[in-house]
Amino acid sequence: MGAPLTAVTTMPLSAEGLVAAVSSRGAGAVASFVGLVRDRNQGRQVTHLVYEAYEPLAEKALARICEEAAARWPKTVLAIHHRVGRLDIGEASVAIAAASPHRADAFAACRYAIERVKQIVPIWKHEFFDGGDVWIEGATADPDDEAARERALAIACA
Amino acid sequence: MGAPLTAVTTMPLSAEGLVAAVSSRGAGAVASFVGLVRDRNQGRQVTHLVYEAYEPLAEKALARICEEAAARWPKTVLAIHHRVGRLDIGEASVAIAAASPHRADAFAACRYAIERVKQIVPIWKHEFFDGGDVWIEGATADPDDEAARERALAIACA
Amino acid sequence: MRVTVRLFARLRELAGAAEFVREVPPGATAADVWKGLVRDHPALAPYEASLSCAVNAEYARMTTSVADGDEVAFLPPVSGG
Amino acid sequence: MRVTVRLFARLRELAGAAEFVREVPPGATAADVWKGLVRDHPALAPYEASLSCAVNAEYARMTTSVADGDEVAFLPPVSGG
Repeated sequence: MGAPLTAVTTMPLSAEGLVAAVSSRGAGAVASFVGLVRDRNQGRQVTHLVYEAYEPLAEKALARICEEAAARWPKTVLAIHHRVGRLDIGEASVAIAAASPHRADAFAACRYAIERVKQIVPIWKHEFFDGGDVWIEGATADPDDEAARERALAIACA
Repeated sequence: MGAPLTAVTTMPLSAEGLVAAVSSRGAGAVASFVGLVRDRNQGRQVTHLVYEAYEPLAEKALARICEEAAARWPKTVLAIHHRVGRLDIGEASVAIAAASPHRADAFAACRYAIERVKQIVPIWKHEFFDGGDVWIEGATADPDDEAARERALAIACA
Repeated sequence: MRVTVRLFARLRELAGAAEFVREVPPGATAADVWKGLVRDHPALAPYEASLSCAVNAEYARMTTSVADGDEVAFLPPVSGG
Repeated sequence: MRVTVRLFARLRELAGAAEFVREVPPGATAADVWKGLVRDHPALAPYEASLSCAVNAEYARMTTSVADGDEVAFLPPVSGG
């Protein structure tokens, strides 16, 4: 154990730590996901990223995603850590782990979590590239948007 | 880097090592999977497992799965390590990592790999439980069985 | 009454500050707070269609009423992950 | 000619050994090797329907011919993962 199940942190992320945090004697499968900073995005040569968060709300949004997953996959334990601050190429921006008695649920919960992170967690990516910088803007965050939630579930459970 | 992309080993497995082995500057997503020894199986109280392999063929089968994945997801790098020998409850029997520019391919390749491991890798699980032991027998291994491969692809790409 | 407005990411840059204390009439909604802000910082206007808001670090609707001392946050589309 | 037979998991236990050196006629197939083995170890017979085989550590068909010195492995259904 050790690592909390959710965190917004300036510290480097560890997939191993999350895997350990969700594992238990009844868990036969742990699916995990790590998002890494890529050196290219839409034709731009990226130098680094800076992630900004509305931290208290981001923490609550991560906890909400874990609750949503627990309701859908009751025997699955989910952990999500998101990093903020400056990240260089190859560093992990998000790490997710889902442990379950069976692998289908572990994969589904893990995939669901990353889709929901992108939908409802108040974190913003400021991309710095050769020649400029740009704020990446994805989804209008609305946790009560059931259509968005259904899309995440459909991707996860396909 | 460091860790080879495929291995059949008596040493403890590390998800972190595999994630590092597949990651590159162009990889934005790493999906990984760890199979753990559960304390219960079909109502039996499991004490430990012993995995046996036909090692030279198991190594080739793991390499074949990586080639299949590379053909289907050309920008995705896959690594698969399988442990053999005695494993106690909670220990990892298999670890898989798939890195890709995009998360859909990383998840698909990772899921494909575990399904194929269960289909075609000559490794056997000897389960020891309270009151006895049993050899687990799953799939008749046939790498040329296209129907089995299609099933693995269907699960991975759903 | 007074509320503390918090802005993030591009909104913060366009308005030139992460935090504002603003005077609003009793019974004001989050939408009223936003409209007042846009009057002073017209560059924010294009975000109206894609905005989220939160009151006291809980997601809220633009129709939510605010109270004296509340923290009202306006959030451009998110891009975590 | 002689081939080395390798058995794994439950097959190994039923036959009482992991490895046998067996004499087979020229032109023998993996299936012929298996049949000879089952004659000496009838407990193996139920596995015929679910068996895989490998020759020299490559998957093969039961119809594959074997040569002097080959390693012929018979594999019960696998259960890795």
